[in-house]
Amino acid sequence: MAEGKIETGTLTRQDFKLDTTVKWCAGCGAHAVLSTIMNALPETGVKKENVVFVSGIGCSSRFPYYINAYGFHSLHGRASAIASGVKTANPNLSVWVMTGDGDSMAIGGNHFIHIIRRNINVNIILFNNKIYGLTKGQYSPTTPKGSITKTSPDGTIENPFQPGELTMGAQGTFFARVVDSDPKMMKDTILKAAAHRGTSVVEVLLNCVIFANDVHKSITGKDVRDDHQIFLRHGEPMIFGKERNKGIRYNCNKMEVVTIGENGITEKDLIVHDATDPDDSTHYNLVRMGLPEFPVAMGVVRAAESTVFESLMHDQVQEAQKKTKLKTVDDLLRSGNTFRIDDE
Amino acid sequence: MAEGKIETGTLTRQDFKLDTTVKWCAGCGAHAVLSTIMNALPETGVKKENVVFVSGIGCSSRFPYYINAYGFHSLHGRASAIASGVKTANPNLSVWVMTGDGDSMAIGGNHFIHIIRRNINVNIILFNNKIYGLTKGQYSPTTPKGSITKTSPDGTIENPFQPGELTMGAQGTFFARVVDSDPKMMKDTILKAAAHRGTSVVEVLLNCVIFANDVHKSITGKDVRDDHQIFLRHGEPMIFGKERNKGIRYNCNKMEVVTIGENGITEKDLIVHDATDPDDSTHYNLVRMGLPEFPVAMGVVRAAESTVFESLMHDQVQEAQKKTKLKTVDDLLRSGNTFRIDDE
Amino acid sequence: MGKNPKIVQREDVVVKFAGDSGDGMQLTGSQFSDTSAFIGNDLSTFPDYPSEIRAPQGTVAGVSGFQVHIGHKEVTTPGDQADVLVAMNPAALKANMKWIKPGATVIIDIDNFDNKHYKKAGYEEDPLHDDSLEGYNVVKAPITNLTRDTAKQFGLDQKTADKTRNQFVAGMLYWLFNRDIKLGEDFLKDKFKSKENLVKANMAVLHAGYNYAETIEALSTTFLVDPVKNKKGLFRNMTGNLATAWGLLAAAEKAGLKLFLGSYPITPATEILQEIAKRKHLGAVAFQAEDEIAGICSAIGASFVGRLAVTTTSGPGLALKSEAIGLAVITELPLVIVNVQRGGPSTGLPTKTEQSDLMQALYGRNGESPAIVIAASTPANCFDYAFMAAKLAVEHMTPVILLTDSYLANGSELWNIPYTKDLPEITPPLVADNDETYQPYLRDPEKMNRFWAIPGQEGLRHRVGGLEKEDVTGMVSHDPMNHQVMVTNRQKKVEKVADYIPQLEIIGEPTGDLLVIGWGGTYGGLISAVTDLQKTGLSISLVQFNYIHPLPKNTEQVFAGFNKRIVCEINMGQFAYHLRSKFQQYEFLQHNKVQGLPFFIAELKEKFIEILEGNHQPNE
Amino acid sequence: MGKNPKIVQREDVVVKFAGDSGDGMQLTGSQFSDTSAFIGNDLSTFPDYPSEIRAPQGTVAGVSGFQVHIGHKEVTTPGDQADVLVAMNPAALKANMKWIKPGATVIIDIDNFDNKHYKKAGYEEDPLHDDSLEGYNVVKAPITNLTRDTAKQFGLDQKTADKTRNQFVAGMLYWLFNRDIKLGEDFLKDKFKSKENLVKANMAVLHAGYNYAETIEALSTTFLVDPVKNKKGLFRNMTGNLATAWGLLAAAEKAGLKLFLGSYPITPATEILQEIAKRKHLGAVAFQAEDEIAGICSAIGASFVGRLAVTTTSGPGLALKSEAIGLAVITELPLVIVNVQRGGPSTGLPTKTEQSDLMQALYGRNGESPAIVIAASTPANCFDYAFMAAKLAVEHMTPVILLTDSYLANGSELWNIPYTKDLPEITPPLVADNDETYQPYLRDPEKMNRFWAIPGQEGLRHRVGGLEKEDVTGMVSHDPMNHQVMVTNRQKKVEKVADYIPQLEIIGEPTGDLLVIGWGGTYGGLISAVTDLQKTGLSISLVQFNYIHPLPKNTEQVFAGFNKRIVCEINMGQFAYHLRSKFQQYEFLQHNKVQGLPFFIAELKEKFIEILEGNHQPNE
Ligand SMILES: Cc1ncc(C[n+]2csc(CCOP(=O)(O)OP(=O)(O)O)c2C)c(N)n1
Ligand SMILES: Cc1ncc(C[n+]2csc(CCOP(=O)(O)OP(=O)(O)O)c2C)c(N)n1
Ligand code: SF4
Ligand code: SF4
Ligand SMILES: [Mg+2]
Ligand SMILES: [Mg+2]
Repeated sequence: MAEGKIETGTLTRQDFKLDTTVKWCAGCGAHAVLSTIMNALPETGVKKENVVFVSGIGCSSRFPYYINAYGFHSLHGRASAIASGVKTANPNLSVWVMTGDGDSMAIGGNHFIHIIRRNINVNIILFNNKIYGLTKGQYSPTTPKGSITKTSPDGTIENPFQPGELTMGAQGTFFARVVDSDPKMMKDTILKAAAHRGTSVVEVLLNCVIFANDVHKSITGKDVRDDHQIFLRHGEPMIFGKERNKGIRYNCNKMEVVTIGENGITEKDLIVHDATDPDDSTHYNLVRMGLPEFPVAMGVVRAAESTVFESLMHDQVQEAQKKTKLKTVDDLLRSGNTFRIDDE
Repeated sequence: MAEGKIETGTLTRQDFKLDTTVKWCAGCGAHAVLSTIMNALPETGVKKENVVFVSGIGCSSRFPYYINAYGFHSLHGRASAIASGVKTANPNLSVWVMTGDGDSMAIGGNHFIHIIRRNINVNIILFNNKIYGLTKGQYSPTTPKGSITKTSPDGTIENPFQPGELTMGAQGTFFARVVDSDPKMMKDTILKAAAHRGTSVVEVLLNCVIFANDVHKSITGKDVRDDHQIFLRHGEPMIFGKERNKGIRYNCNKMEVVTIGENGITEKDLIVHDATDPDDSTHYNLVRMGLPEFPVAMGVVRAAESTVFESLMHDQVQEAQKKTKLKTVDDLLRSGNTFRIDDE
Repeated sequence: MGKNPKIVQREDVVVKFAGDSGDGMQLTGSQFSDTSAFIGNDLSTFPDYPSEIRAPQGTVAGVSGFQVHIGHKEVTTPGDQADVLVAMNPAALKANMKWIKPGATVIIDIDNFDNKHYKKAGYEEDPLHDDSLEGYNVVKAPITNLTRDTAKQFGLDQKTADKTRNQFVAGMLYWLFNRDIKLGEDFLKDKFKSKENLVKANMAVLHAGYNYAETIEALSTTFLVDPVKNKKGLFRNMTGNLATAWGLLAAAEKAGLKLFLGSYPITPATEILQEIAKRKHLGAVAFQAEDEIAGICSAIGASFVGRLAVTTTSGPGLALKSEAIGLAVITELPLVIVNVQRGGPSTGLPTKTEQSDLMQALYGRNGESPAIVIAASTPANCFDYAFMAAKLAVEHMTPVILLTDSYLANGSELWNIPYTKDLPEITPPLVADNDETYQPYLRDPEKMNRFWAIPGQEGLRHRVGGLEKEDVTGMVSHDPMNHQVMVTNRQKKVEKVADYIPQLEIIGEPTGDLLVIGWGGTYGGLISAVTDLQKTGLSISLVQFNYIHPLPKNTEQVFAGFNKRIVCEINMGQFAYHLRSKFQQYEFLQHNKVQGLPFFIAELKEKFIEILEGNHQPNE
Repeated sequence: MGKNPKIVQREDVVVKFAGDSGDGMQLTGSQFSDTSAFIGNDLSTFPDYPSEIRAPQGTVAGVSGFQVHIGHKEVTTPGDQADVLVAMNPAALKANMKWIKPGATVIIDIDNFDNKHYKKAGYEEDPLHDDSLEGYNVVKAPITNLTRDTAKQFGLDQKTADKTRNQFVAGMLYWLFNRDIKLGEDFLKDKFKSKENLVKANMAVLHAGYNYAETIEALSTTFLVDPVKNKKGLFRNMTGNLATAWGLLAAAEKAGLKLFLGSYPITPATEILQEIAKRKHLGAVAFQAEDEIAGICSAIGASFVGRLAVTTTSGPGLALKSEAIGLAVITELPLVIVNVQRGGPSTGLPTKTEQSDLMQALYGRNGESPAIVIAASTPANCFDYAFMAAKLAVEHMTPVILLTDSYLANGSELWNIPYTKDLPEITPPLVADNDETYQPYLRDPEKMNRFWAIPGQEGLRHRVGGLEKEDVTGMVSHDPMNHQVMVTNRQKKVEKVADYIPQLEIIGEPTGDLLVIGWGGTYGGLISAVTDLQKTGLSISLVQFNYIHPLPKNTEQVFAGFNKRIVCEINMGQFAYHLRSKFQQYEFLQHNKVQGLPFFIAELKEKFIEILEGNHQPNE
């Protein structure tokens, strides 16, 4: 069992419960994330004192105050940068970045793409409510074009980021998407994120009841969700729909939605999801896929192997320590060109 | 003829010549970019007083000092942010961002992805020498993994960004790649960038003779360039090679290199380059394509239509001005709830 | 029905509305303010709310409040303590008990005063049944139930019905302040406009509250506050943030420039961005950037191409803008940086007020990097200082930092609406096309500003940038003596601004025992305290600094007139530190408070009397 | 062959090497320094180079230089002016004429003195044939040709051959300074190691230069500088940046912590990052971040998890780090921020020296945000102050800003190598696992620091962050009085550091006419000037501040001992401003220079004499 690892089942949700008032609005999707993570942590096999939550600023970023772990509520946009230091300094810790769409896609965009590029082994939980919640309702880089918000009285004119697309563009090795209203899907996916070696990005489509209520409704609504979401499972064909009779296949190099049983289509024609494919072209297509033509991809879109920054760093450190003759600072100070001067 | 536009041919290279010493190292690829842009500008049909160069900090960012135009040598990483202000404030100007891989991919990464997302109509010329030149040779976010540089004595351990991939991930509408040693390709491409409505990113594979000499040699070397580059032309099949007998096709959803005349392959089997395809999946594959399996894509990979931020902004302004009853600040001050108080 | 209440005529009254974040207290507060303004009262308001959006209902953390001070006399602060408190639940009562006057009228929604709510509010005992409310006039109104009863007929669901409770409160206050309920009706018509059913329901509840107040015993005494003396003209109720936005719009119009705002949302500055975003009809462009750095950089870009360029933020954002302010300093481009101060350090107390960014504004940049620093001192004069910030920036070709604070930004006061023709002219130092004498760093001999040649202009192509430039020509220069010259030029240019700003005005006698020194947003409290004491015959005067760097030319002369000087600030003594260095010859006492709150008049008076009586320990 | 030169014994000599950026002058300079150190001279060096990498050959903009001052007497600066100038081309001559002493020996590469080169250098007339070199001992050596001749035999192409020209120069200087040429050979063997042919070629050229010097008439007088007096032990030649890096490594080892550096390259601080990146063998981790903000944030993250966390930068980078420094202040985590100052504002003069980030270091943050500020004063003592910065950060749980500057960073001096066992102990305030009394903001009653509980430790889980926290418990708190308490605690904690730092040492008499006050990197110039004047019997003393905030406890007492005080700084008077405010009772004269250059001893002496003679206009 690796350093810092314990048997799963040793801990329970209670071990992470903090005696404090959770101050999100009633009905906010963030409550579900908190609850799911408290349920998931005992199953990660990480010692409770090895869990660190780092967040930026925003409603979502208050997360660390609500869970019994080591926590760092830092600066707006900087959670990934701080977490990079935490994890690089001590790779034994289980590090979680709790962040919002403003926090990570607006002010924190640069740290977001760089932690992904380096593939530092942290789990980024992106609370995507497509709005700035804490500052009371300005548009964010993920707000749907045309939305009227406090800073876009005439409708936004910016093309929104797709967090998944940006993740791929930044060399991402893990991307998953979940909705706040499906705790099972969320827990399942978050555990996969935790298990992934490298930066895991989990986009939570989250409802802000106050400033962007129902922004995800066309995806998450009870009546439409089965037809508008496809829950991807590695190794399984891409099937969805209330009737589970729809699927996705490649028509030469373009994806398309097909109905099983129509035009001679069978399950065999569908794409079998390979989250681990080093080539991310299909993953790139999957994260960009959307309504009305396609369902929205849920679950783990990509989980590919690559080198992990902090492991390579510590390998280099160990290698250097093994090879060096300069074991201490005293050795260093006396190495190379030195001159003895004797008083006349 | 649109505002600020003039007949091409009215101006010459001389109109942009500045009587100053160009201080790049002898042999630096930047000289070629300067020369090409001075040749290209007269062909853009822009009045000389409407051309603005904005740069960050780095060897490449000294560019504005060497050309007779309005110029702004700004802060490290901030050229895109400053240019966003320049262009949004005055859409009639022809705005060029001259930047390095450190400037735009490291410290300036966030402004880079946001200007692209907004699709502000500027031309970004990215001098990608895969090193920090001005600070004398530290690795950059595009430095090939394993490189030994001043800050990576044991070899870098970071996965480099692919500027094209990041551009796509950020909703890019235009991406092109050129080499410093092919002025014709560069001019041709830069003119297309200038003509594109939206953010154009032109990656120049540029040789830094001092700190990363020959970093692009496997692509640009005289002996290999024909086989290792494919110059993409919109509407033409993807052919390359010294013998012009190699091509790229889709084998179902994966690209592959084929030889015309072998196994019954003809030109017809090859992908016809469609730079304007709104769906960027093929473009995404093209920018990621690389040695040894594939040639490196050169020329305009993507040039798709989309809305342009500053145009929409000024549309909204005009619309508001047309509709309002509050024409002046005096009107505004007296609008809504006012109260007359009469002294007793 | 109806009783004949005893009417008490009052010079001023302070009312505090408090409830859950969702209870609409801000709305009732505004409604009360508007009505007061309509009938001609002077007024000053201040909201106070938690940094969470909707902290759990019924908890002290979730209490949101709004204080209104109205006067027949001139009022300059929202008031230290309330004469009337409306507390919608036990948490609201608990949070506000220390901010009400002895004998105050306390209106509570008795429907929320039960064990469940006591517990949530952290009460150990029922506050209505211990002696904690002794000495107050407690009005136990069944607000929730009566509202629901009234709203029922309009078919509203309970959640929506409960949202009209604030109109019950409003109705009670109309009665309590002897006001025409029609004003309340008009407010509602305007507020809900086309939503007819909502207008009707709210109106019915308003009347229910009014009638209830009329009936009950506990409200047998009512207040009458006559229209304000000495104010005449057309007024509106202005918050500091709105005034700032409008001042910038006015400056753009006067200067003949288009307004460009590059900004990123941050409490408590966001409303300025939101307001400018609404003013496209005046040609203004608001660019919501990806972060504060892009906010200021886009503004610098816009300034380069000839716009009136502005960026707005609060403390942490100002920190992020430091580097770019330096760029504006060295490129000598006009730029207004509005910093709405809040509690620090770091994220600190984001919804609370503080004056602790002064040193950052003065010196938070690398190198010798002088900028003009000015500060507004009342919600409404944010208009004037925003206007002045723009005028100085443009005319002197330099960044100007305008400091306001959370207290000014969210607080409001009556504002006598000016005509733009009466505002000072703004004359940008533009250059004619093809002016052959143009050189990027040639200076106006008077102000020492360089000139503003705008991309797109013919024959003026030039280059600016962050590297040191040669005097006059603007070529990159590493020459030692040139650097000395340029550093000195930039400094002198800013110092010369002293010739273009007003002198300090002394409030009170020009000589005396004690000079109270304030700057920025503390004006309301300080002037109240000082004038009160002046009336008691004490030898005390006030100067409030709006111009921080450079200082007004008569500063030293003003200081000379007094035996003692005390600098009062909502920080640990930053302006005092600055003044000590600039005026080494004078001793400066300090009064500082860093509690996220403005000064209270009572505490100030106590302090000043202590000093005047000689009991003060210097610089404790 | 061979002549018997006249040998002049000298207390000290200053040599300046100047040529194109590619001419290897930095190498020849280092070689000369090493040899000098080897034979026991004291020394001080300073490179000076343009901000472009290889500005066009032969232009003044492209000149790169290296100055070496060696001494039998102790030397503290690289010297105002040179006794020997080596100028590889006309541009190098032109750029350096004003920095050489009357009668100096000027060695030029005559092969580059032709019309083409004159024009490039901007000479209007041939400087060898007007009277501009009158009074100097000009040695016109055909360096290029003789080098090529010599190198030919090794089959080097011309470009490579020309790169060995610097060894011709080196050879001449070995002869000129009566040194054993074997030292030069050893240097080359070490430098080029396995590249045998290069070693041989360079050696041959070295000898050629030596022989040439021996032959020619113009070098009939040679110098002898004896080993330094009063220095004994094992030395090395240290630059400030190297010393800073090593001081941090030493501190980590002493504290039993791993070193974590989060940084982003920026001139002139980059070498510290480069050096730490090489020290993985000591367990150090250097994280080259995507920008300065990520640099400091990664370090704060590392500090949170128990590392000795450091970030390094220069002025513009410090500006970018402002917000995050505030986070370290409020979370009370140890952090060392090294700021290597350069010419500002903005990008300014990136390769030149300045002391103009003092106010930014003290106050460049939002809110009341106190941090410790200290400054190194010589290249080698960067080691000590980097060590102290780490010690104070860790023991007092606070960010510490260490100021050095371009002059210290790139300059070098002989350093007497210490043993780490003789360095002070560093004791981090760690907490035992499962300590039930642990609370995040419980404080040590002495130092007032909180304690450092490290993620991974059992039973100490807690949360920190940028919002204001409740005293002791560390819960988020918006309570007014708590904020006041916490603001005061953070301030007091930093002020208490005064009890743990050394007192000021006066150089010279503790009382007298004039006290010269310096801080940081001006020490070398100031001590030379002051001790020179002391020898002439003037009543003058020096204090050099290394501790800026808090100030040493005896500061006021030191100031009291003198009739006049003058603050000398490479800025417009930032420390003077600070001192005036802190010590209002004293007048402070100023001497300031903002030219990207250090003080010259001659200018200082002139200034001090002027004041002592009473001819000084106060604060002109
Ligand atoms: C440097 C800085 N800039 C701006 C802010 C103001 N601010 C706080 S949270 C926030 C955005 C919140 O949006 P998001 O990250 O989506 O979080 P949410 O509240 O929606 O969960 C902003 C702009 C700040 N605290 N610090
Ligand atoms: C805020 C800031 N950080 C760091 C620097 C130092 N710096 C100047 S240029 C540069 C990187 C240059 O690399 P790149 O952008 O690739 O340009 P190149 O010189 O290679 O053309 C750095 C780190 C700076 N000037 N300002
Ligand atoms: S404002 Fe929105 S995001 Fe914030 S806590 Fe409330 S519901 Fe959640
Ligand atoms: S250092 Fe490299 S990038 Fe910079 S000017 Fe020289 S060759 Fe060009
Ligand atoms: Mg959000
Ligand atoms: Mg580069």
